[in-house]
Amino acid sequence: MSAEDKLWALGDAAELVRDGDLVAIGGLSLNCAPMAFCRQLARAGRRDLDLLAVVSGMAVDWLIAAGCVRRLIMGLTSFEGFGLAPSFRRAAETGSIQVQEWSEHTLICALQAATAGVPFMPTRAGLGTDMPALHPDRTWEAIDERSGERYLACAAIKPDVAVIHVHEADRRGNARMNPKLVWFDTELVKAAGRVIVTAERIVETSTFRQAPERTSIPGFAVDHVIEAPRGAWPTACWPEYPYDGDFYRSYQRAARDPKAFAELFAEHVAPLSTSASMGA
Amino acid sequence: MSAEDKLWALGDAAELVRDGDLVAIGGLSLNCAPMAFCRQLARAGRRDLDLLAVVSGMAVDWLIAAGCVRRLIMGLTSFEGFGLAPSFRRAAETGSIQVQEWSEHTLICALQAATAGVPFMPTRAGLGTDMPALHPDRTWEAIDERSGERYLACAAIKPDVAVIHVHEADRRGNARMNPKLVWFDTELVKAAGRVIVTAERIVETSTFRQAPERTSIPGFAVDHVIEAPRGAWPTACWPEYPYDGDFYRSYQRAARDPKAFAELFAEHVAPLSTSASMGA
Amino acid sequence: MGDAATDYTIDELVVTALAKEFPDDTVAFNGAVSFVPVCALLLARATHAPNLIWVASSIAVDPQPKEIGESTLSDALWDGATMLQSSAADFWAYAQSGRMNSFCFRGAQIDAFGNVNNTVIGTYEQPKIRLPGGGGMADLGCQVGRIYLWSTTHDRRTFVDKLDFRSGLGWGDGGDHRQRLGLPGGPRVCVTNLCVMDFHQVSKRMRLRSVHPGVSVEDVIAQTGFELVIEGEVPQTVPPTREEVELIRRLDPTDARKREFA
Amino acid sequence: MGDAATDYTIDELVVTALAKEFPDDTVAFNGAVSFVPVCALLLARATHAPNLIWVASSIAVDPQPKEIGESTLSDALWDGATMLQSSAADFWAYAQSGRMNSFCFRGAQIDAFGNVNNTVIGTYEQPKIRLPGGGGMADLGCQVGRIYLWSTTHDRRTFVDKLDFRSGLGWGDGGDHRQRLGLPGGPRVCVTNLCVMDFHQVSKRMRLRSVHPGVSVEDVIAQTGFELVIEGEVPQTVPPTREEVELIRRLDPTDARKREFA
Repeated sequence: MSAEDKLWALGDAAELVRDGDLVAIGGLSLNCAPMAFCRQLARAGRRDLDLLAVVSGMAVDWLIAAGCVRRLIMGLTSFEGFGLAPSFRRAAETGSIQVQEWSEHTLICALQAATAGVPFMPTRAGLGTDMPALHPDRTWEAIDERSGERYLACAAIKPDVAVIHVHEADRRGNARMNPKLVWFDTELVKAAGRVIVTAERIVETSTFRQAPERTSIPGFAVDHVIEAPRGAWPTACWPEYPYDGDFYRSYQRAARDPKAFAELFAEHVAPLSTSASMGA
Repeated sequence: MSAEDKLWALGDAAELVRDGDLVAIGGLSLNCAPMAFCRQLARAGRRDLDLLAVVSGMAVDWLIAAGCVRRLIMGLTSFEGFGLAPSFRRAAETGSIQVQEWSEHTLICALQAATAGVPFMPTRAGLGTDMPALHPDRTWEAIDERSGERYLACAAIKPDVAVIHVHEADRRGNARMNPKLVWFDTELVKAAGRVIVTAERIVETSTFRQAPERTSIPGFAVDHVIEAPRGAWPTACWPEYPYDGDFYRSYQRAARDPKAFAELFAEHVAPLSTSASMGA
Repeated sequence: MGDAATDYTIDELVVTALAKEFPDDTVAFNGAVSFVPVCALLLARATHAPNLIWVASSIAVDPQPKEIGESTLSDALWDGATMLQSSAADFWAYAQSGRMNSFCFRGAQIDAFGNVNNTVIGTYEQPKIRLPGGGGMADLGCQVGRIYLWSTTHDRRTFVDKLDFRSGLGWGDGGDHRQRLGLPGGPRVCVTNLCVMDFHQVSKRMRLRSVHPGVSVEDVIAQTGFELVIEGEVPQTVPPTREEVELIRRLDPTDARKREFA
Repeated sequence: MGDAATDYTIDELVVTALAKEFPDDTVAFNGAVSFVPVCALLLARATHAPNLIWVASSIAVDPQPKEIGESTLSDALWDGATMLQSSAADFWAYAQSGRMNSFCFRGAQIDAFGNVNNTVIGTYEQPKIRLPGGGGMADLGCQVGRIYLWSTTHDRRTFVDKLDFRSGLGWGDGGDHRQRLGLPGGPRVCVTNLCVMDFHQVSKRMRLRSVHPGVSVEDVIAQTGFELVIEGEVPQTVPPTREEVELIRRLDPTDARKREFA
């Protein structure tokens, strides 16, 4: 792939993900998830995706509702004050997706292990809780012989693809947050096999050269750049636009009724095929 | 200690370090070491210090020359194109200090283990080299049973004190690099028991509130703030002043002759007591 | 502290009771849907703990927000911060090293040892209710030395004898369990809409420390699914003063704190 | 590539020979006292490898410096960069994950398998010469898949049969040693003031690939402390073209590269 032009059309975004991929989704709760990208996955009818989303909500709910998801690897999935994520909840309760709960920090440890090329990362997080036993092949308690100290080993998780949303990017993949909740996004970027950045705006490379201390992600760490204005909607892209509370509320209202939900979902995300629909 | 006023006088800086402490020194090679602070340690005649300096030169050479150092834990010590660090070299060759060589990344791993409160951090760095065997109680090869993958375990190193130099700080410990080679500095700050920041300028807290995305280190991570204009000299404090190549050259010239070195050292650093002097 | 207020509401009582628990050297951060702790931290900082540092949304250090807004993870809280600490790596480093020393938890279920569940009601594989997940509970419960619990629904569905899932660690199985795991500190108090509880020094079981005005010890026992430690006469929770109530209403002018008392 | 230059100097020959080794997908970074590799990366980018990315001082991504200056870790190299990547954590992450895929090493000693020593001459405990230390050698030798070696002092003091200390890993003990350690790639070439060497595919011993104009195979053998693999006729290193020499002098107008040929 050319270092010079990594630009990709939003309409073709789903081509960058294969059925069955482990896809890491950026953002934090109501903030700056790559929603426009998720919409494309839903429309293209991607199937059997394994999602990794540390703290998410609407992005995961869309993909579950559209029937794209086989397994969700997560720390937290909610709409915060707007309630439980309805499609996630229903899919988890009916068993139509597999929910692999980790925690925020243990997931970061697993990503960092993948980045560093080591089999696991040790942490104190999760000790004494029921979480490690949910995936004993991936998280296990151990004792360091020399010090006698206890730790939880978190085996490496390497996403096939990571997708994050930023304010500005150029054709070479340089990306800038102005500023934003970077939070877990850079950890996803560092660990993933392929990295896709959706951006509010595509800017010239000279923009980066004029203020290089403000660049968040170097071009060489990014494989594809997609222009997606308001691409985080209905989550926030602080400080440019806030989350759309009205949408969260109407989504929750619609989720009580299959027909209303199908209508809302078709209007804002993708048509629901009856068989695939988890949301209805 | 009050969160409100962490200001400390440069003249009293040596009081913040006890004989025998493990002191981590910030900076990178010719860049932004806390030189004014090191000068105070030399003048106060601190003894038996264990220094941790990942990639350093002049700071370590001063402290060795002044007889402050018992052990140096390091990745690299040099004056780059200005030659080998003369006091370091002589002390290592005569055995008057103990040199514990690690490598850049394995030292970072050891610091990160201390930060995270885990017994060790695993890495691929150092495998197959002679370095781990220099301190087999602190770095050892292991194989993860589950994956069969090999790693080097780096035991936690927790500095008693870390000292770094920045552009601006306030009385509460908030610190800002404008920008600079952060490089290892934040890793030292995160790991150390006590953190001392020397700053080119003390500014009002409002300066930080006006551009909070530019703050490099939060006040709660800093214990003492010391005003030290040109406090990195003769290393650079980019972009405010460059390293002083002339000083490096005259230091090297003087190092060939004990009398000349003692004169130069007394003028720029501290008087050398005959017994303590490693540089002469 | 001035005269007791006469027109305070339950949220103001809970906020005041929690605020009193934060010492001056607190460096606290907060998660999602944490209106009560955010209010309490703001109140503590404005009263007895002027040096308290609050990291809003675990991101904005020492901000001066004008109001609280709909989300405690959102930018409404970040005005006037000295730093936006936006990288997870730095954030976790300071939480792990103890520089950020305090966190407030709530859970859909809380047990006698202050362990919390926010994962499932029912079995993990076939949950009756799939909750949002532990998020940072499993992490911060282990890493942060000062844990504060709160609940606005003190009843037997919340305060249970056995969690359906232990998402976050409090005192674990009690006694020296945390210590044996090599973990710092532990839960200090649990402030609810009925009472204030702390933990027995040895057994680490929840102990009734005070009941709110108008609530009896028997009420608390009836609404608690596990056996509480009760030692001697249980005093009444000190109600907020007029000044405290005024301050709360000034610090949270849109009544965000009441969202948790729906 | 144009006509051979007639007035080139040895530094220009070495720079050109090294530059040719960098493919277009190189993402290289550099350490201290690395004038030759910096020059070679600049030349490669200006000629056959326009998409090559060079991270100056391991900090400044894709800069356009006007000159090279006294230190290859200093800001003289950073002009026009697209990013100043100043945190060690991010830097190491990209080096470990393979996004930054290339690094150039030199050592006070180099052995037949491309392992390097920059720690001590003599024993570690009582060194005859205490060198600066391995720095990042022990790390990058293991983590970076494409290692390029260079030396401006091809003699038996530098190219030794046995290192006094193995600071950085090349092909280790040879053969599949790196692979057995689970490490990516390995050294590709070693460019010196006398010749260009690569590594035998199976044994991973250094192999003479070309000798510089005016240097004989016997000269190289005489100056090398270990047995070189020599297969058939050894060709001459292609000298720089006029265009290459002009480019080098334009990219490095202060002759910083010559500092390594003192």
